[in-house]
Amino acid sequence: MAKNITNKTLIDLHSCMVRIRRFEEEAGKLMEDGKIPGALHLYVGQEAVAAGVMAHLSNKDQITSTHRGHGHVIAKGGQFAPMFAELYGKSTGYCKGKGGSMHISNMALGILGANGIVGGGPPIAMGAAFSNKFRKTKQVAVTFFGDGASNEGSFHEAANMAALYQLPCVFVCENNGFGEYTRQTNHQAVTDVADRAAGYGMPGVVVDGMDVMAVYEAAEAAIKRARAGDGPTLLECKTYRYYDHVGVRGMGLTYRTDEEVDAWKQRDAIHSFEALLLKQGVLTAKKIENVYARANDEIKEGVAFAESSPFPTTEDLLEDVYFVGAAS
Amino acid sequence: MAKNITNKTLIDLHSCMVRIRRFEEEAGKLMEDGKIPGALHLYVGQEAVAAGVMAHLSNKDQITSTHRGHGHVIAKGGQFAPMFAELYGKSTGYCKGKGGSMHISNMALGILGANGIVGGGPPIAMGAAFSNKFRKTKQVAVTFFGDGASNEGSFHEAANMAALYQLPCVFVCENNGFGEYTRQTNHQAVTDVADRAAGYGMPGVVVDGMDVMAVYEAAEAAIKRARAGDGPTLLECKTYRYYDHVGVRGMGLTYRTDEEVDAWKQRDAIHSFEALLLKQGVLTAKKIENVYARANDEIKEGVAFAESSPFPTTEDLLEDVYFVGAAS
Amino acid sequence: MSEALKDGPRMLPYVSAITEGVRQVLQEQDNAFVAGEDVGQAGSVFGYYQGLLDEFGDRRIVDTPISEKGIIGLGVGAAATGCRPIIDIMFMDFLGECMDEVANQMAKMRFMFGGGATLPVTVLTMAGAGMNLAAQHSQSWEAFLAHLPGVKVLMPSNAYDAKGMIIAASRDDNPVFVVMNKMSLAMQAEVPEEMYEVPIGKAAIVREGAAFSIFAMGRMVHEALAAAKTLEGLGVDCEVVDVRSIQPFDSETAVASIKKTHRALVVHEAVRFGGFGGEIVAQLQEEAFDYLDAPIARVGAPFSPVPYSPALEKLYIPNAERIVAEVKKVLGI
Amino acid sequence: MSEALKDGPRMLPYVSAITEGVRQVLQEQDNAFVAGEDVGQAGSVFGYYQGLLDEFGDRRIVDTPISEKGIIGLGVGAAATGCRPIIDIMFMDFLGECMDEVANQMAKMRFMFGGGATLPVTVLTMAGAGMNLAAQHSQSWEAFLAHLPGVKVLMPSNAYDAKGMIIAASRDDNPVFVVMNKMSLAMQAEVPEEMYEVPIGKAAIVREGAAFSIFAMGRMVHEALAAAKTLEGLGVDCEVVDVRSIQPFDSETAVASIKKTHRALVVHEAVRFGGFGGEIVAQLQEEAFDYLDAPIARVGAPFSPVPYSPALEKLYIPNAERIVAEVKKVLGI
Ligand SMILES: Cc1ncc(C[n+]2csc(CCOP(=O)(O)OP(=O)(O)O)c2C)c(N)n1
Ligand SMILES: Cc1ncc(C[n+]2csc(CCOP(=O)(O)OP(=O)(O)O)c2C)c(N)n1
Ligand SMILES: [Mg+2]
Ligand SMILES: [Mg+2]
Repeated sequence: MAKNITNKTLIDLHSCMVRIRRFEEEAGKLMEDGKIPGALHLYVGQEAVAAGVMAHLSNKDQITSTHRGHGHVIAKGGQFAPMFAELYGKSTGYCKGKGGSMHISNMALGILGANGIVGGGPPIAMGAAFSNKFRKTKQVAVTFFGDGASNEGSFHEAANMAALYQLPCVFVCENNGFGEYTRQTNHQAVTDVADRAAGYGMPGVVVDGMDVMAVYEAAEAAIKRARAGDGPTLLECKTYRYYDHVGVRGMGLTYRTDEEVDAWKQRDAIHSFEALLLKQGVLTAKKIENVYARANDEIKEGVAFAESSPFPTTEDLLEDVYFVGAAS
Repeated sequence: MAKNITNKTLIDLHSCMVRIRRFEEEAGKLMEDGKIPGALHLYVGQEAVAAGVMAHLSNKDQITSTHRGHGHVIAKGGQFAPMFAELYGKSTGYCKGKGGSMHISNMALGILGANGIVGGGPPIAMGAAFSNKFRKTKQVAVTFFGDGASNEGSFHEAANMAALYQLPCVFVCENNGFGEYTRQTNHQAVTDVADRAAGYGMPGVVVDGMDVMAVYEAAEAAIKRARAGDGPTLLECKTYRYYDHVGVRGMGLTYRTDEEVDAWKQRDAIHSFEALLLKQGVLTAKKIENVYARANDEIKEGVAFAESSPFPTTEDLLEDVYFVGAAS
Repeated sequence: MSEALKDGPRMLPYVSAITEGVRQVLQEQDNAFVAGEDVGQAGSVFGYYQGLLDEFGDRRIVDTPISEKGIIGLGVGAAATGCRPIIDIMFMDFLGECMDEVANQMAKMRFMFGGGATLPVTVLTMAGAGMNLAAQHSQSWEAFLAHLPGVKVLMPSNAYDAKGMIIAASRDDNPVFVVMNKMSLAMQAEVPEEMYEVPIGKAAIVREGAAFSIFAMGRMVHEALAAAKTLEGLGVDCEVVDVRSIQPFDSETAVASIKKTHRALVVHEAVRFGGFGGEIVAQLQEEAFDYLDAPIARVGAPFSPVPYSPALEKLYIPNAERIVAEVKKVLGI
Repeated sequence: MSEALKDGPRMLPYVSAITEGVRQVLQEQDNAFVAGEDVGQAGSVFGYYQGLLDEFGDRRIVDTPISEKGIIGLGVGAAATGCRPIIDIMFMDFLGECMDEVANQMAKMRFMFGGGATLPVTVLTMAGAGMNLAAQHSQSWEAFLAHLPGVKVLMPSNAYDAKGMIIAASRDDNPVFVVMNKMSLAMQAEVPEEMYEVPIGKAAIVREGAAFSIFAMGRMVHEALAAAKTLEGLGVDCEVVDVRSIQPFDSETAVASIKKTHRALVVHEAVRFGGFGGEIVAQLQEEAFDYLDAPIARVGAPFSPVPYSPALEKLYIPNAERIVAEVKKVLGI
């Protein structure tokens, strides 16, 4: 365990992961029950990445997220109630019901959007990082993207520009081994996406994405580096999603074995972290239980809020296409 | 000098470079004289790359070229007359006058087009290489592109796919130090574009692009590898263009010094190769003179052909948009 | 299948008609292959390639990286060199990622080469809203493709056309886009087992009528038919023309219809402003000006991205109700 | 400059009007910067940023790699976080490379975020044929942008509008495209030294007339004026409307004109089929049906990529002659 990490940080990391896990499990159920429409790409299994990275960011720092974005939103400070409301398509949601799961955003929290376009985030985060440097703030922009997204040209262009301009930007590749149903070996000839970093002139770091402390430490270095004006880093986190690409059971395809899924679950980020914290006396079984209980309460309240919220109406349809009003 | 290179090959390499140089010098003049419209991106200075690579290709092998494409066309077997005719916009040109300098192509010679879009070539060459593998031929597809083009997402996607599928494809980056008027240090943080190869899982090779033998040998290895089914290579040739980005004197910008240009000219690929061949007795001064004389004759004939050829007419305008006729 | 025939017409859902069309093309053309994201093992996220990997192997059913520029490039390069690729762009919205390859390479290569290159490439892609997939997974962008000399564009509204258009597209020696609709996948139609072509460049009159012409594209054909039924109850005898072929556009059929009915409406799912409906209206008013008894109306999506919320998406997507309302407005009833 | 005033109106070429507009915006708005390929040291390949690097330094005049996706992404990300970027896409044809960033991110971000994001970003880009730059450097793609809810689209036909539109666009808190024309760069017009805005969403009647309306876009305005002059000689008094604002489109001005003249033609340099002319015609025939004495004609480029050969390009680009011929056809003279 790294030095200088307070117990509070450890506890926060844990509860962040638990909140994500529980939110996603519940969202998956609500989708299967037909309460949430559209497509949900759930984050279960990858919690350590969002938690470990976001621990170093404030509301002022920006992130771009992906189609698999709930975990990022929660770790960046997102509340369950407006998240559930958004998934339900209600006007009280983070995007007034206009965005849905693939577009949750909140500027006050520095969330420049989940994105339905694979590879959509990196250019936008690079632009935010450019703005941070231009405006001479100390903000950092972090872009999350998958192994699959690393094959999009948009990642390439953003990475090159971030390195060229030495932008305060961190590229976090969540390599969960698949782009949809296509295994990494079938979409790229390299094992480590981080190998691409050298080609842009930035450091590339590989870290165990199931180990929240490892992510935390690697992210700390990358974000410090960015904040200090020393440029971007490509941080690859090896992780795994437990659910299917969409929803829980998805299309029921057999592109991976139950054994493979189980093997990853053996290394579950939350459970192993709980074991560690128990061993170190940072948490007790009772306290852990409380974390889950609080998350469950939050869920209950969030779902109730979502269900009781109104749907947007005709007047809302043509709103928010353009900014209307005096120029700023 | 590499072993096993016949004198004929050496002589061919030389005359190929001379033909390119003379064609381009003349094209530049014709443009400055207002005889050739549009934009000409001339290849003077980079001859060793086209000559050294194309020496290993037959008509059946494919290339994709760039906006700076005349050299590739000549090295791949292009004749001056239909080239000049194309530049003049005449119906006897390689593209019936419809393409012009930025789109010269000839399927019989395996030239899948110059391209006005920077980065336009790599995906197409990758597709041709895919086709070669699919059709189980031994053809190789080579894509030429600049240092500037290496920042386009299209290069990234094509390189990744070529490596993934182990395609018979060679990526030749002609790094002439500039994308238009922007120096490489201002468009990417790396010095060697070849450093990007590792990120795709293919070998990256850097070679002196002013040394035709060095290019010849490195290209031989890459093309052999491709033909053997062992996958793509990224071959970076460090070179320089003597003329401006467009035309001869271009916009008259001062983005580089005369000293810099002169320093590169000291290492001129043709002159140093001539010195070598003279020293080795492969060529005599007289024979060299003949090479230039033949090129000059070819130019005279080519220009005369172009000038006496008819322009396309109204009927041609809507032709060739679609294939019309029985499906093959 | 002779079993099925005994029991009546052979009905297939749109999704299976796609599969069958592609399968038969692969059987017919040795140099045809399918390439795209998750087309192989997954059989497409819409399921329409399921079984093909087992049948044809991974030489001919090719999973690609998530690289739309590369995928279209693969199709262009392979088509120019002797293959007949069937390229899959999962959602039409993703054409944004490869618009250069489509618009500047695929569409123009033949022309720029003075006729030197021939590009027998088919692109299958999925358009349309209705599944709460929000702004980036629900669009209908046929107007972009229609404005590009060098490509052909088809929009099958039903299973029969889906199969026949895929076959026609694959046999055509030009780039052809087949723009499918995700809400139609389960829709059944009679689909013959043998190979057949739906001719490129031919609209279909799917309902004859004397008093009003509705020109509909893609899934809107069904909304138009529903509207026609409602309008029949109001005493308005509508003709419904399935535009089917966007490029080339069958103006002959359209003009003939409007010369008969003197009144018309164009409907597409795409955003109304700047949509293909404008082209249709412009042509019709030019060709049949003297026959028009009323302005040609247009129904399309409002000027906004596609919203996620079911409550809003329902308001967003054009439907029979809105068609009826517009027709009534034109007729002043 | 008071010198110049003494000698009469202050004339500036289009290229310098662009420079002046951008310079004044940079002076006015601290968070504005220019980013694009060769905008800095080279001052753009069209020369319109020349001098700005010296004046503002490389913090505010930013040379980028050849990465159009990245460049638009830079504009989107920076605009959403407090900057007011002026993004340069050298040739409009290159929008193909970044269509996703334009169509799926820039245009939709505000809506998808439920109004959460504000994107004060301006995109300057160069359209048009006439320089023998062939199929990939000569296109007019405003129809693509017009069909995208979330962006505004302007087309300055002259130096005055170029400057005023750049200023209006930069002050607008939405993504605005200013589609310039490369053949117009040397064209002079009176351009006031001070900052002024050309209002977004307002067409301009550049010639009043009673007998025929010509709606023209971009450089075609000058061809329309030339045609009007010829037609005047034939006794046809043409009104010429410079459409100027493609999105929002000023239908009010257009409808008023046609209600006066009863006959009209729309001309744009873009390919006629599927071009923005269709939208204009569709709106006009709807709004002014009872006032129309003839079908509304359209002049645009033929259905082919832009050819390289001067001989062909001349035939390709719409011009005064073709406008005159079409008007005569409509009038039967
Ligand atoms: C441009 C684009 N292409 C394809 C898709 C369809 N799609 C959605 S998610 C996905 C897989 C993404 O894989 P990865 O980046 O590894 O993220 P993961 O789903 O594994 O988290 C694909 C192909 C898309 N949304 N956008
Ligand atoms: C997509 C695209 N962006 C920009 C341009 C404009 N452009 C033409 S050539 C060029 C520079 C290319 O640099 P490089 O790839 O190094 O080739 P070089 O000119 O040095 O041979 C640029 C920016 C273009 N033609 N296409
Ligand atoms: Mg993944
Ligand atoms: Mg270069």
